[in-house]
Amino acid sequence: MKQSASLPRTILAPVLLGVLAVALWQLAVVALEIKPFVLPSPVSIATEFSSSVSSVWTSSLVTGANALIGLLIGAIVGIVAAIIATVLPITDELSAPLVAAASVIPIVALAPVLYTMFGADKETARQLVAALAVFIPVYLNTLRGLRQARPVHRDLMRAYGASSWQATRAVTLPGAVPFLFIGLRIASSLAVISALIGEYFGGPIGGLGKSITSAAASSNYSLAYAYVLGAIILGLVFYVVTLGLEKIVSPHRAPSTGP
Amino acid sequence: SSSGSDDSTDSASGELTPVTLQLQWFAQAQFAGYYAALDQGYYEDEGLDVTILEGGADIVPQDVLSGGDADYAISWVPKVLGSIEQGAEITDVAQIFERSATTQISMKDKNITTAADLAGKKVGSWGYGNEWELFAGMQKAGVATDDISLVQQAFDMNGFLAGDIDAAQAMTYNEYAQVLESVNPATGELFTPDDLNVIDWNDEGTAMLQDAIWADSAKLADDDAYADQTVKFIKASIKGWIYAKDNPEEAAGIVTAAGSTLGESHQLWMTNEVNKLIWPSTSGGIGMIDEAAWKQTVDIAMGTKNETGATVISEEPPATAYSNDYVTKALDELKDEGVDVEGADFTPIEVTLKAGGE
Amino acid sequence: MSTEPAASGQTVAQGQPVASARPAAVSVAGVGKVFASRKGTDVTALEAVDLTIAPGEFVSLIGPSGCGKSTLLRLIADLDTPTSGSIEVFGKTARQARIDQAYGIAFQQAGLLPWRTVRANIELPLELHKVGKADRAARSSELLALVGLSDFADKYPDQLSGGMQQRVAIARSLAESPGLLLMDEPFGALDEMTRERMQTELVRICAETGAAVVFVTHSIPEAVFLSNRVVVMSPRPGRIRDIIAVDLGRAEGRDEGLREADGFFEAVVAVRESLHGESAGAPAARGVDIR
Amino acid sequence: MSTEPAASGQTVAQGQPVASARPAAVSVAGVGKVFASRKGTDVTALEAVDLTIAPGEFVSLIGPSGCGKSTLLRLIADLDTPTSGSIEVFGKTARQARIDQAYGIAFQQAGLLPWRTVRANIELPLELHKVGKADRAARSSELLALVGLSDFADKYPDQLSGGMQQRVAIARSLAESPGLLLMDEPFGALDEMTRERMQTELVRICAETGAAVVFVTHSIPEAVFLSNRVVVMSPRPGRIRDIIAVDLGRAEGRDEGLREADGFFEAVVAVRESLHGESAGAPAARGVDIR
Amino acid sequence: MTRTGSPLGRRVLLGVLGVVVLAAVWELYKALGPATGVMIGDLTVLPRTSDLAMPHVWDMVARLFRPVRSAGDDEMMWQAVLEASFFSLGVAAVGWLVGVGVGMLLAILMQRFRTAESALLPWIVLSQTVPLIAIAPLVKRWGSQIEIGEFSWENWMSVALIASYLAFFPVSIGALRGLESPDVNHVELMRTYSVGWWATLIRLRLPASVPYLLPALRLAAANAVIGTVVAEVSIGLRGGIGRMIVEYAAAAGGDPAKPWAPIFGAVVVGLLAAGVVALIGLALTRYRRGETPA
Ligand SMILES: Nc1ncnc2c1ncn2[C@@H]1O[C@H](COP(=O)(O)OP(=O)(O)OP(=O)(O)O)[C@@H](O)[C@H]1O
Ligand SMILES: Nc1ncnc2c1ncn2[C@@H]1O[C@H](COP(=O)(O)OP(=O)(O)OP(=O)(O)O)[C@@H](O)[C@H]1O
Ligand SMILES: [Mg+2]
Ligand SMILES: [Mg+2]
Repeated sequence: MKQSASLPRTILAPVLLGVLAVALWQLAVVALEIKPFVLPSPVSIATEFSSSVSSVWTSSLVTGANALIGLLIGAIVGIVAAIIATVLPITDELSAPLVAAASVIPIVALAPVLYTMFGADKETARQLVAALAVFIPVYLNTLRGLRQARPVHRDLMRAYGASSWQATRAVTLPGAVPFLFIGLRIASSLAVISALIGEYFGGPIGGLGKSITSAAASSNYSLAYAYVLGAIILGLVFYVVTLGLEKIVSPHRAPSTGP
Repeated sequence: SSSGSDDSTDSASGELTPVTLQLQWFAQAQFAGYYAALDQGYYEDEGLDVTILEGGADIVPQDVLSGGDADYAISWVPKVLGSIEQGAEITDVAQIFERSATTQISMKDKNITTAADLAGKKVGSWGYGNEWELFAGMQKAGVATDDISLVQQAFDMNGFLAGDIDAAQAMTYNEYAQVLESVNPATGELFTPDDLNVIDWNDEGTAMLQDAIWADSAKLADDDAYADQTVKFIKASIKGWIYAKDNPEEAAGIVTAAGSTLGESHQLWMTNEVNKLIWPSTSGGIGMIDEAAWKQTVDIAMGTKNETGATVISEEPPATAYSNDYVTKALDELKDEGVDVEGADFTPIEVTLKAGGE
Repeated sequence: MSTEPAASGQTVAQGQPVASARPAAVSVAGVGKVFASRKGTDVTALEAVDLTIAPGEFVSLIGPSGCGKSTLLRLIADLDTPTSGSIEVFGKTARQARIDQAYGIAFQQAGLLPWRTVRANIELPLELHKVGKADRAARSSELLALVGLSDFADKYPDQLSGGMQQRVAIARSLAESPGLLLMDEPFGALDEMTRERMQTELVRICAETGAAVVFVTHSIPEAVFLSNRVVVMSPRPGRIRDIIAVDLGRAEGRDEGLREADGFFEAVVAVRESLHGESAGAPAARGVDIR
Repeated sequence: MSTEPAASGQTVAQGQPVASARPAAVSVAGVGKVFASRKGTDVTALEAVDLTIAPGEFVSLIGPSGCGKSTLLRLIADLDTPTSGSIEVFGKTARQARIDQAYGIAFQQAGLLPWRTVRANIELPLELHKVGKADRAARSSELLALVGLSDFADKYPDQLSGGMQQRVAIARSLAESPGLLLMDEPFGALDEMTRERMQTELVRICAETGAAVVFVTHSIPEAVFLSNRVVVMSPRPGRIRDIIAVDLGRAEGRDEGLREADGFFEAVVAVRESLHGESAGAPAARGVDIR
Repeated sequence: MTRTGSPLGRRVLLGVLGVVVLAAVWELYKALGPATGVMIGDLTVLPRTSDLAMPHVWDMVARLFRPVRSAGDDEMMWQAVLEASFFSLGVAAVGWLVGVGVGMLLAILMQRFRTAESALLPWIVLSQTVPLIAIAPLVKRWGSQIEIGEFSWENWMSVALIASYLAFFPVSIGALRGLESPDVNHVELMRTYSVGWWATLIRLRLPASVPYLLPALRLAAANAVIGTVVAEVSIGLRGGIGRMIVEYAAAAGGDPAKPWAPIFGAVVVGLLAAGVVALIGLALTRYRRGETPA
């Protein structure tokens, strides 16, 4: 495996690439006289972003809250379900086709019926869409982690005459944490995207998704992209916070792989 | 325009000029006239080979037009005014719908009969620029956007039916019918118009102009062939709409054949309601843009604030934003051919909606 | 199988307890173990194994891979149950002994919990058995000193070398001062130099704690260096072939010099011959049957 | 460092070629290797190493962990370049020798590609060097017979025992009939019994192919059993402490009996003492310094 | 995921039982739960049980076996749904292929050049936080500018491209991990054979990446399906599940079972996509020998 790259490389290279890409974009828009409704220039997006930063912020709060609630619900249910599936393998076998289906169907397809089931004037449906999207990676990865418990640790617990709850708490759960975080890392930005796409199918106004579409509907693409920028930053914040949480919770284990 | 270069106007040679029309939404009877014109060969008669492009949730027809990917587009005036201010150079060349179809409906027991009654209620809207008449009506009645809780409506009316939305936005030709096609749990029968209160923005005085045919301003000015073609396109389209007026059943069938999956009774209802928006024409013939109506639309667009405090436009649109030149020519030609372009004797048919619009 | 005479200067002691006043540390009587496999082909891992280990005695199990060494150890630890025969640990059933924490155990992998510090790893069994905080800290400090890792108490396992990890595992197995230590190739993953040091270390610790040890190994010199008796096993089905008593003096006296003593080499040769079972056979033929 | 006198009956031959008519198989002259670390603390892995290995000669490298054995082997294999000094393999630069496929190499793990059959694994280097299909098949059959695995040609590595896998790796390293074999603890992962058999096997194969071998190991008996000369290295920085010639007769004559011969034990003792470097020192003190 | 432990028969049986249990729970809750749903304060924690919100299971199934529109001689609902499913599946498959191709190329590039990895990886992660609805219209608009000779860009290609935007991500990450998975041993072995980067890629890195690639391919398939459905709604492509969801929603009030039909279609598409990937996995069994069962 490669050694971890040096600091200038990890920071400088992506920043340079980003700056280059944005510069090319700006240049193309200016040089080719691309109309703003085809593609707004980075400068106009940045200008728009800074001038409407407060409404981007309030929209982000709405969508971010939905994503956060969805992330929490999905993660908690996913973890609990994985623990149940480990303790009672039959539940795992029963739910296998449902989980398999849920992991491949576009969750957003459920958004319209969820609005009907939980109320079109509430954020609940969006939170559930996010929660469902989060549930799958968290459940699958946690389950894998729980089953990963090394035989030597299991033997050790038996040798200590530990109760099954003691064994679960001392060995199985902590051992599953890195896997849980693999799931959470995938889930974090997924939660934001799902909550945002959920807005597409109705519900109270105010979120980023709705703001993007209504700005675009009146051809105000600079504003639309300012909101998109907000969405990107929001997704990034979720991802980074999850990453940071992982570093805090598990400072002393082999680095787990995965995005 | 891929084939042929200059001979596009040369309809005598039998070569048809390819023309694309961008709709605002999926195929449905809202666009019955264009589909009828296509089906009945009216476009072909004018030497046009028309392709109709359907819309989608994120398709902004006026941007497709100004981006050069369509020759004409159907869109609402208030939505386009915003785009024009953002730099789109397009012109309203025929105002097909003379009246607004947007209403705010509510269950009788909610007692919402005027815009003023909306205060403190959960009010639905789709957004996407469909909300301006509502806001204008509220503003006129002294209801601030903060006084209501605004809910974005989904692609269905379930939110309204379940009571999540007190007053829902409904087009007379579509969502209103969707409600009437649903079972009223209280009676076990379908809802009837008696179960509902309707706020009609035409009556409230905040109606804005809706479906219009838009064309590229620059090409209209510089490209004579395009200008001629525009007249032809308007003329054939108007003939389509006249066909829809006279043959609503057939027109509905044509739209369904074009791929709409709406139920039969719903499709016919929509055709009939759309006809009511056009006929009889009081502006001197279908497609003529009424100065007063245009001004009302522009005034509302400049004076109405949405929930974020923004207005549609901040200044008067340029003069190129609309032109009666082309529709006048088209109407003249039609009148010469003895066609009735005002439909003064128009009488809508009676449509009975079935459950689910079947 | 073949109970051939042992090599020069060694006594063969088949299943004989060294002392019999106190109950034996381990007493294995007629134990067999059959693993039922799903395909119907059962694996007989152990057959008719008799073995008695006195308190304080150090016994190594040696034998080719798959001969059932680990299985036997796991049966004693009650991590598995025998198909036939009986096992007693300090006069109790294996199960009771496990519940009473009569033994400590260490495996080939150190098996430390990566999310616990060295100290917390050592304290794990105490914690599970509700030993108070202060007592735990006192005991773990003692054990850390014993294995020479006092400076590393607050490090995490991934910050330790393999040998150090193994020492932590040994400290952990000693946490509840068991009278019996079960060790399954605990030095298997170490390099020879570290290994020799760990052996010396283990001899010292055993001498200090007076625990009996059942020690599984693949290394003949290791077995000889450490043990009072070396149990040589034969495979398929696992049986005890020979028990070779090694008399290299009391544990306290054993040191590096011993490894170069004549007695050491003789014992090594005796174990080697017993292990290969066929020292009289033609070595040339062996090149073919080397699976 | 301390070039103390060798043990009884052994000759110390520091960097002396055994034969000098043909170019030496390996000739290492004044080689040093410094690993630059990011934190600025450089690690001197090797310093002033001189070593010449004659064609057909079997030389083992032994020394404590981290003394640079693998590093030296990797330098010879041109998997890394020395910081100072020069290395020649059959009179060519190490780089040229690698490109010319002058050596075969085997590591501690067999390193077989799991998705290739045993035969396909052995044929890998031939395939990469565009040897024709028929020739490849012929050569791999030959090698399979040599390592006694003809019946396993179409099995996959995971269907083989560790020892068998290691034999496949050796067959692979022999595929292009190299004059030099480089082996880094190839038997490290095997149990002692299998290991002894593999050693016998390797002695036979080397005798048949006449290849020179550089063999890294941690096991003194292994080094002694296999080698013409044992190179003992000392750590930090890695240097050659002693080179101990072992004279146990020609390879063909070596068999299991040898392991119990007096000469064998004497050589073992000699290497042990050289290795510990301080056989005169107090062994008791060592228990403390065991990191 | 599913362990290879239990026999297939049992797995299928329990799987079917699981679906039955779900249906039973649905009906049970529908029978017992309040029509307005279970509320805690202002929050609906359990769904409403009205026919509008939760149609009977049998109604949803029966709806599949009635024509799309009762009047006229329309095809059966299940036929229509299946057709739409296959349409979407086809588009998603194209998107998946493009995504897999791009993902692999990126992974290989990043494996080859460390700087490329440092520079690209953060942006690849970032790319997935861009909401689809922002790029869908862009792609359509740019796509429609493309016209090269006989080839002209069609709407379904825009949808496929959007699907590929979601699909490439797991592939690039998974493949990168896979390409970097070979032991140092193996890599050095190739060096001792003095073969170049390319031969190492073909003979070592690609085969070794298979166990990492397969789950990535499955994720990519799921993502491609999601991308397809959302993009179909977004740019209004006719013929697929996405558009069907919007169209059938209009009938929800009078025909509550109707909107569920395309949802079943979406399940079918997802399962078929996963099935295809499973088949690919089967074909690559040889390269999965080293895989440890999870
Ligand atoms: N859980 C099990 N199920 C089935 N067979 C088993 C099980 N555990 C061990 N065996 C079989 O029992 C026999 C003895 O195994 P055991 O692990 O005790 O050998 P060992 O002597 O410890 O070998 P090694 O030296 O390789 O560790 C082997 O043939 C093995 O395949
Ligand atoms: N790539 C490298 N970068 C930095 N230091 C290295 C590198 N490779 C080896 N070293 C250092 O060089 C020294 C010698 O390492 P080497 O692997 O050659 O030892 P060894 O004798 O093979 O040890 P072992 O018996 O454990 O295999 C060690 O101190 C090691 O930390
Ligand atoms: Mg074992
Ligand atoms: Mg090494």
